[in-house]
Amino acid sequence: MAAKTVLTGTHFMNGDYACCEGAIAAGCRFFGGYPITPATEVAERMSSRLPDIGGIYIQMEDELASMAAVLGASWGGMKAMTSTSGPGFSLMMENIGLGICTETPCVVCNVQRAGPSTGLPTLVGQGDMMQARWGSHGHYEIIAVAPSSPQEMFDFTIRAFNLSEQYRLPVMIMADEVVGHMTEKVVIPPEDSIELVPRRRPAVPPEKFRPFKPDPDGVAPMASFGDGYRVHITGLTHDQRGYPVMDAIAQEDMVNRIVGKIRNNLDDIIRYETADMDDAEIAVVAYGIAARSARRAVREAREKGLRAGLLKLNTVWPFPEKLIRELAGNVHAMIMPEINYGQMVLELERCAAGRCTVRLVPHAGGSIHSPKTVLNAIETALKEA
Amino acid sequence: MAAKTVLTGTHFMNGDYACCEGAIAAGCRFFGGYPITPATEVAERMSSRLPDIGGIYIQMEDELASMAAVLGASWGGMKAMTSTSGPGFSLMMENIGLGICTETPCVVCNVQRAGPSTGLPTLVGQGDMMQARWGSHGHYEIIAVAPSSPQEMFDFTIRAFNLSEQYRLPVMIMADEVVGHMTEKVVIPPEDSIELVPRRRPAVPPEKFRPFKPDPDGVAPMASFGDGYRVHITGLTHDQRGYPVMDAIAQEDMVNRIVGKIRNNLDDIIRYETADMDDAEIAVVAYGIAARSARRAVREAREKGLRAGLLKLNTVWPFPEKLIRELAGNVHAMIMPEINYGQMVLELERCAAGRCTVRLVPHAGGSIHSPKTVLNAIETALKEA
Amino acid sequence: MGAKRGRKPALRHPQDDLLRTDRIPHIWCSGCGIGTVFSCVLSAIKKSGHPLDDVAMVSGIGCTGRMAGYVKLDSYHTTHGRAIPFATGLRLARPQGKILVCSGDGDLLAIGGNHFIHAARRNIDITVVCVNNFNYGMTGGQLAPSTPFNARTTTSPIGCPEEPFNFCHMAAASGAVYVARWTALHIRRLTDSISEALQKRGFSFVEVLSPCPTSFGRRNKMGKGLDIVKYYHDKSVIRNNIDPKEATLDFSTNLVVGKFVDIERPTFLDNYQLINKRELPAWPASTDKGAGKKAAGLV
Amino acid sequence: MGAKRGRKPALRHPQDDLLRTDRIPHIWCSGCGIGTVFSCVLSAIKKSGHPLDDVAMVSGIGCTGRMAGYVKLDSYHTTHGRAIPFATGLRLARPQGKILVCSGDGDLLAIGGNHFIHAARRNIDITVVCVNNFNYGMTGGQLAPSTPFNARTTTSPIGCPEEPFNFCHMAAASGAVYVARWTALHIRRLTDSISEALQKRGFSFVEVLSPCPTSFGRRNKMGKGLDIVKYYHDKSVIRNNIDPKEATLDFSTNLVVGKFVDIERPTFLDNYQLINKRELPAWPASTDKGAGKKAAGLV
Amino acid sequence: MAPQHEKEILITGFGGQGIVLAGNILGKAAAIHDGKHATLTQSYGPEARGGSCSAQVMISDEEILFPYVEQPQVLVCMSQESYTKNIGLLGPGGLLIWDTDLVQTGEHDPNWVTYSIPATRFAEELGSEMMANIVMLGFLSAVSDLVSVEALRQAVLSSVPPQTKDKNAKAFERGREYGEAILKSVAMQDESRNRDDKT
Amino acid sequence: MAPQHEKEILITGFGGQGIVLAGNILGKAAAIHDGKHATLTQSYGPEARGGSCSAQVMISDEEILFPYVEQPQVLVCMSQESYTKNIGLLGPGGLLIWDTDLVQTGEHDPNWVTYSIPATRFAEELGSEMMANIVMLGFLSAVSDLVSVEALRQAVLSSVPPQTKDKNAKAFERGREYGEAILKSVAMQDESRNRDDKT
Amino acid sequence: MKYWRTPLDLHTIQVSKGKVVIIEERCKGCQLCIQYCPRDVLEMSKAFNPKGYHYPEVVNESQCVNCHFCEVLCPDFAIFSVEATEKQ
Amino acid sequence: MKYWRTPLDLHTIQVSKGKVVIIEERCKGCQLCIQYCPRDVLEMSKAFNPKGYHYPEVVNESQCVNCHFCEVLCPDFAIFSVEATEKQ
Ligand SMILES: Cc1ncc(C[n+]2csc(CCOP(=O)(O)OP(=O)(O)O)c2C)c(N)n1
Ligand SMILES: Cc1ncc(C[n+]2csc(CCOP(=O)(O)OP(=O)(O)O)c2C)c(N)n1
Ligand code: SF4
Ligand code: SF4
Ligand code: SF4
Ligand code: SF4
Ligand code: SF4
Ligand code: SF4
Ligand SMILES: [Mg+2]
Ligand SMILES: [Mg+2]
Repeated sequence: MAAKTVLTGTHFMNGDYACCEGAIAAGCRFFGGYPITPATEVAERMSSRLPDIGGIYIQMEDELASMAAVLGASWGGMKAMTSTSGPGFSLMMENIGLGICTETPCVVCNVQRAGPSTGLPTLVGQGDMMQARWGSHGHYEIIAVAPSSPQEMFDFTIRAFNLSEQYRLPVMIMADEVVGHMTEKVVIPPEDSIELVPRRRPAVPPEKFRPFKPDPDGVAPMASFGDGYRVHITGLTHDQRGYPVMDAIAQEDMVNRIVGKIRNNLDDIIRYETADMDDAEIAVVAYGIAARSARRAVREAREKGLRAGLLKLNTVWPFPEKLIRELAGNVHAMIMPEINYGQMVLELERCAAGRCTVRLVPHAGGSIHSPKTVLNAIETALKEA
Repeated sequence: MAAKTVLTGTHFMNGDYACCEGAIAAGCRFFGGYPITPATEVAERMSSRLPDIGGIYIQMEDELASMAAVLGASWGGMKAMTSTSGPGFSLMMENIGLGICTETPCVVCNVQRAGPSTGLPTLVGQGDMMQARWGSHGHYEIIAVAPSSPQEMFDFTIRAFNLSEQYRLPVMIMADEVVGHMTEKVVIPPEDSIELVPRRRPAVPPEKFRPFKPDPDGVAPMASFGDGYRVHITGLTHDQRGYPVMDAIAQEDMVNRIVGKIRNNLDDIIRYETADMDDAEIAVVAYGIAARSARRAVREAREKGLRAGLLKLNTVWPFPEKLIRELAGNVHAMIMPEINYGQMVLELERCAAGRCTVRLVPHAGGSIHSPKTVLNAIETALKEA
Repeated sequence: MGAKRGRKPALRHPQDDLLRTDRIPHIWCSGCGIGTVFSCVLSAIKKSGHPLDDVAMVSGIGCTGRMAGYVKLDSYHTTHGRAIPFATGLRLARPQGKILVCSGDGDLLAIGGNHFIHAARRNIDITVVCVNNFNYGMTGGQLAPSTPFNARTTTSPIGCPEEPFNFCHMAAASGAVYVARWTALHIRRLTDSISEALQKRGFSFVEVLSPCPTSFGRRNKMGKGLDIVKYYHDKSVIRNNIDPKEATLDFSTNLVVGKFVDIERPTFLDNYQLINKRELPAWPASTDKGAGKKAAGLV
Repeated sequence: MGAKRGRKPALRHPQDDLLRTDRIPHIWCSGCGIGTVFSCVLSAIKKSGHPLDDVAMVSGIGCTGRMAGYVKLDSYHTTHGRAIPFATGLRLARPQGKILVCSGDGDLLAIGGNHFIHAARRNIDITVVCVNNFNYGMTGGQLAPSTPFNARTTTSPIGCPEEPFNFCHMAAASGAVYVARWTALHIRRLTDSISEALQKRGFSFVEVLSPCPTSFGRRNKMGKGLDIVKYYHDKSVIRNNIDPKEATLDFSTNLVVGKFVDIERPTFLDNYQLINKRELPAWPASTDKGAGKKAAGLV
Repeated sequence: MAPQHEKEILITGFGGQGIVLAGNILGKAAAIHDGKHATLTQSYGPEARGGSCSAQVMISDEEILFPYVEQPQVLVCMSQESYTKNIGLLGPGGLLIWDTDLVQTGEHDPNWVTYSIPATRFAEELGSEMMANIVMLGFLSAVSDLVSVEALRQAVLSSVPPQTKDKNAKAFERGREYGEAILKSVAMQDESRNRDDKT
Repeated sequence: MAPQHEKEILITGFGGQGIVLAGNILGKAAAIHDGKHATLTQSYGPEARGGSCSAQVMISDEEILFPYVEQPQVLVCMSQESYTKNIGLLGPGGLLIWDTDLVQTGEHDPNWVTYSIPATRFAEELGSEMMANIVMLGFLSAVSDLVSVEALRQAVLSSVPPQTKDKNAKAFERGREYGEAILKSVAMQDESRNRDDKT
Repeated sequence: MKYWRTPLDLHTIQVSKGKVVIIEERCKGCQLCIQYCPRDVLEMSKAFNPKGYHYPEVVNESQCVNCHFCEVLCPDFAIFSVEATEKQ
Repeated sequence: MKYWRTPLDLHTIQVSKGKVVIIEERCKGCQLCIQYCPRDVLEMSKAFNPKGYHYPEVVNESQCVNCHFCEVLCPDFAIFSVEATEKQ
């Protein structure tokens, strides 16, 4: 069928749809999911887009199955993703762990709503940020991006796929209900201007191939089902051959690899933007939809002559520790509006290490920070300084 | 049947069994679980103990069902628990969230093994500490205890039940494979010397009862199925009647309640022990099995004349922020051996706020820290001081 | 013809005592069948004669799952798919009284399918009422394990490529002691079935074919709720006691309804008590173990 | 009579090319039936004639689940219960070749039960081999949804209070196109069945009754693996083509084995492609919608 | 309060009226056809139908940072509940529009510009109450200058299902004509623009 | 290295031999019947049977902080693999015991005290190879003074299934007698205690 | 009479007279009551209720046989029938 | 001969002669091969292999018909049969 893959042009499109278009532009051809507000639109659009471009949409029986199917599809050679929201994200955690442990590239989009539990299904939250980092058992590292507009849903989804291929792990898109449901201008560039990271294939013949022997950057090439490499993968602790080895040494090797490939490539992974930071006394550090309230608050602060600036985290995990450590020495205070009762701010506080004041602007969810609340926090912080 | 409930006396008993005896002594009469190494022995002993003392053991089809059944049983009026390890803990997260949101007392015992994923099923890890805190979506607070011996498995399980009734939430026992499987002397006191917190029942007639209207300490009484109160509970954001209300105000109220009842009762909840801390320059902060390596390292350090001390966290969540803030001002360094690549130490570092050095002694799992490793860390920290 | 304030009649609706009237109007769409099924459930509860303080309702998440929020009973609105295991715990902790699980087709047989079959196998003493509206109503009409082949939903915009389950067959195959199916227009038979199910000891299951005009109906151009439920009813044929395997839902011929299973079998708790009396002989009766070498045909 | 070093024979075992010999010996206990079933699986794969680079094995967690670690194929040892959804993704992303899911009764029908029934319903093109050893071997022998009523396990020390599933009936009720059951001693029939299953397009299911002497056998005083498998085999009766509902496992009479289902039905992918060609007429054929008021018997 | 350059529009009603689609079309007209910046956010309850529902549209020549309407300059009410709930938000000098048959209004700030239109009735007359939202957009195109008429017309046509284009075009024009007629009559009366005599 | 007051015992073999039970009985004898402190930890692989397996017992008069054996003073080997794997751990002056039929030993530190016993063969003779562990405990009770004999005997009896008590008591005594006989013969030889002539 | 099937009890019991009560503001205008009232007691109003729905109006009160059909069928608990007392 | 059922192909094909090969260190002593060898070719050894198991020994090599039964049945890939060549 003659359906287009990359919808080059300017669209008035919601974030969930933009995520789909980003995924498709990034080469995603498999979607296994289960509907849940406010991520359902991702599944819905995928179900209408994929069949016509040679892709597979399957609605699985639940999120456990969705995540497992996505991993299977990735080993089957397709770029694959799923989307969900809090309750489904919780259910995916075990198999996200399998993806981490078997170093399976794929993308999980969490369009966050307010929790805990069923919470406010149709309303915004940012309560799953720590869950993204810590939600599966055992120790590992992850990569997560946090879009704050439909355009970023498009752009960051492509980046999520690229990072997932580059570092071979499930990469998370930590969106939220507002970003997912809001409609805004989305510019989709020409196909040939979109840079993609192709899957790294084995460069040696099957006899010589060790599926978990990393290249110098810490990441191993990957052979799909049918490539003739007869690969074995397991969620058990395994050696470079992929074989289970049940001891502390193999464990250390493996954990070093899956943790190290992230920790040793922080500069390549971490992305952020700043606004008005040059002479800022107060840094508002924010991500996702909260960064938009923050940005307006900062602008209003500047209009009032207050020296506030914005640090917007485009990747939220790994946390930009070095950046924050430096920044903490240059400002009076960092304030973080989050739609939760303190998650990323814990990392902010840790990295600030007492060198500046760190304040959370909490929000339980259901709506977003009014810029005024953030502005007030800036003013209070300035007074305290 | 004439089976004993409380097995008063001295036993040579493993930690998993001691957990069961603690649960039974605490009044637990329902166990819904699914086998998993190294927590299986908890289920096994419960299956042989409960039928004879009027309790119910049911092996559910998976951990999702186990957790849901435990919540149901709690609303049915029984004290209820489940046990699991990492993979199952991941699967329980969604319904732990329901337990948090519906304020359902119950106990979840996680006998940790090394992860991520299937990892090392028979070998030790402490990789689920942050998952315990953050593993379910949305924002909430939890209580978790960390036993380091079979005796503590007994004692802390009783405390876990008491805390769960006192604060109406699922309380976690963050044990580990070594503590679960090791056999040691366990002294079970006479039944009448064990203090139990009874379930708080409504004091008003049904017409006046609001199931989520808290008593002054922030916790509401609870009416079970059949009590005539015709209670409605939901995982949706709800008001004090338990009715869903879909807005940010109700959300704030509810989250304030479930977060506040913990944050406002920290002193009542938090427990720790110290050894050799009076004049310590180096504080080893540890929990669970790692606290035993730490304790010996500290003793050896003292034998060498080094001023090290131990702070052993008996409750790990909520984190003893105030205590650590104070301590950070009194020591050169805090070092934390954890069988993970840095979890609780992040909180330690955050609370230290740059006032002292904080060092992780990492361990990927599969075995425990040798005391020597911890001792080395003490010596290094002293040199750096 | 402007909007006008409704007048409150002096009399109260006969079900108001079982309703959380302060939460009415409910969220169900105009023309949705769930409300009618709910009404039948309430009638059945009363009809069954159980003391109301001793009856609980457990629901999962979905439009149907909201039932638990409107009924003035001990009522538990749990997580998506987990109503049955929650009810299992509730039931075992308190064997008295009756427990109804009311939920949607997706809740009970997509995400909740495993619990459904296992609870039926164990013969947990609960009554499960499934409102089958052939899709996920709550999330806007995605395909479900009940969606007919080729029907349109928001996630099968051209047509559903999957064959649906026959829920009644699944229930029976898994061990349910009572299995029936009606449409939301069979209000008397449905009410009778639910109250019969409530009298049973063990896992009883009642499926109700119900219109979701807003999602499923709209996508498939089936008209209003009224039209859809009538269509289901018109297509239905009653075949009591047939093998539930044959109780097919074939929209090109007919939709088989009726009471398919009504048997007796000890419940989980019956067996739990029986076994723990320690009076049964050891399993298996005989194993012939180590009875010397005897050649067998390994073909 | 001291321990002695084994001599390596010059010839290689004929299955060594399909084995990760560097991982042999495997972990299975002496007398465990899994090894024999594994051997039959390897024979069946060869017999089916599919190019070996085009055959994959997916397992969950359990003693049986370890098969994936010993076979020299693309092999995926996933999480407990999720072999089937993983295989579903693998299959859909790469429609060529054959995919076997080999796992235990607990993995496939306790925690994995939902995926089992849904994959069968969708007719995902995979072959599922279930080693049914009536308990959870890997974790030391707890009760499973296969454990016979009153049998002892570590979590039913007096006796199991639950009735087991009839797996073949569940598979058939859910939509499997091929369903068979053998014991681990029926090595030829079993091999034939698996290779037949591999030839099918769609969800095929082969159950194997297999001894777990270490856990299940020991608790129930059934003797060694040898004794147990012989007992199963002796008790077995072959009843090909009977309704799988009747294919009961009754240890007091007999254990029905045989091939019960062998039908054709389009796979998920067949239907996916068919639907997306947009050539089918819209569902449903007719709805009679809004056809004026017509009274129906709402009884 | 939103920056000066931002126009805040709040369209409200209940689920099933096409409130969000109306907002979408308006935003699209601005963002795609008029080349401005626009955001659409929505809020709705758990009901699939019948619950209160609103679409918040921001239109600006510059990038829009905060996408929520804080003080609408334009408020459209298509149900009683949404009127009651939102009327307090309308800013000074705001434009208020309601569906004549569905909303009973109270006292209004004399500063406001107010209109009503029986959009649902018109839509029913045109064959489907589902098009009330499009009638309303046509009306809006007449009585406001948020976006260009042509942009809005195009946005309507590119947003509705192909087979319903004609009907929707008619609905749009019906609303627009009604709006123009009112404007004319108002202009003729030259006074008392604050009461729509049809209410 | 463990504190002076701690005795470290490592019992090794493969799964199915009752290694952990042996350790448990030893620990119980010390902790319950002798009133000391004891810990038992175990390590085993994924195999239910046949994999290598070890029980680590610590016995002390004081509280035991670190429950793992670092340098055993007593090493019992009931399989070849476990011997090969663990022999390097045995401390100076350590006590080494192995099953005569299952282990082929190499060169030994002359400092060690070494014995072997055909525990499995004895057990088979007594009716079940499953009792080799109890034979071994009986032997240990003769050749070491880790716990009192009476404590160990009681611990055996309170740890095995009631219907097997008699058999196990016999197995225990069989091992003990064999141990005493060896001690006697060694005492008689008065020299060269480092080689067990039965090996 | 237009029963599709003759109700079993139709000839054996006396047809009672009923009074139907409509709780207008609960109604969502689905028309089930109107469609399936065996006695055509009801008709749709032209007016909207506060939620914007048309609701049933009694047009043939005397015909009501208090069969409770509308009552059980109504998804919104917006209509019910009671035994018509002498006074009414 | 002690086939429980007569194999279908027994009379049509020539019974071949086989040689059975045992990979002792793989064996776990389950005795399946010994028990089910139709020609009683095998018996259990007295010796242990390095894993501590008794393993089969060939006691009636000449009887082996190369039926591969032991080979497929063996759970440990520790035994297989090959066509007996002239030399052997
Ligand atoms: C874990 C999880 N996944 C997904 C959802 C989103 N969700 C809510 S209801 C529902 C399906 C409802 O369908 P059904 O059970 O058929 O009920 P209906 O609304 O049709 O009555 C879904 C997918 C959720 N709440 N939780
Ligand atoms: C989520 C999760 N829960 C529990 C386990 C523990 N576990 C591993 S295998 C297994 C059951 C194995 O039984 P079965 O599938 O019948 O395989 P068998 O070992 O009998 O071959 C269990 C419960 C796990 N690994 N993961
Ligand atoms: S969406 Fe469908 S199922 Fe849900 S209330 Fe509306 S009509 Fe009923
Ligand atoms: S435990 Fe049972 S199933 Fe597992 S390998 Fe041993 S005998 Fe086989
Ligand atoms: S009670 Fe019966 S007759 Fe009376 S209005 Fe209702 S349906 Fe009609
Ligand atoms: S059945 Fe109920 S909701 Fe429907 S029209 Fe009649 S009164 Fe209104
Ligand atoms: S090949 Fe056949 S005859 Fe030869 S040893 Fe094996 S089973 Fe016996
Ligand atoms: S069947 Fe295999 S493992 Fe069993 S005794 Fe024979 S050779 Fe050994
Ligand atoms: Mg549904
Ligand atoms: Mg099994």
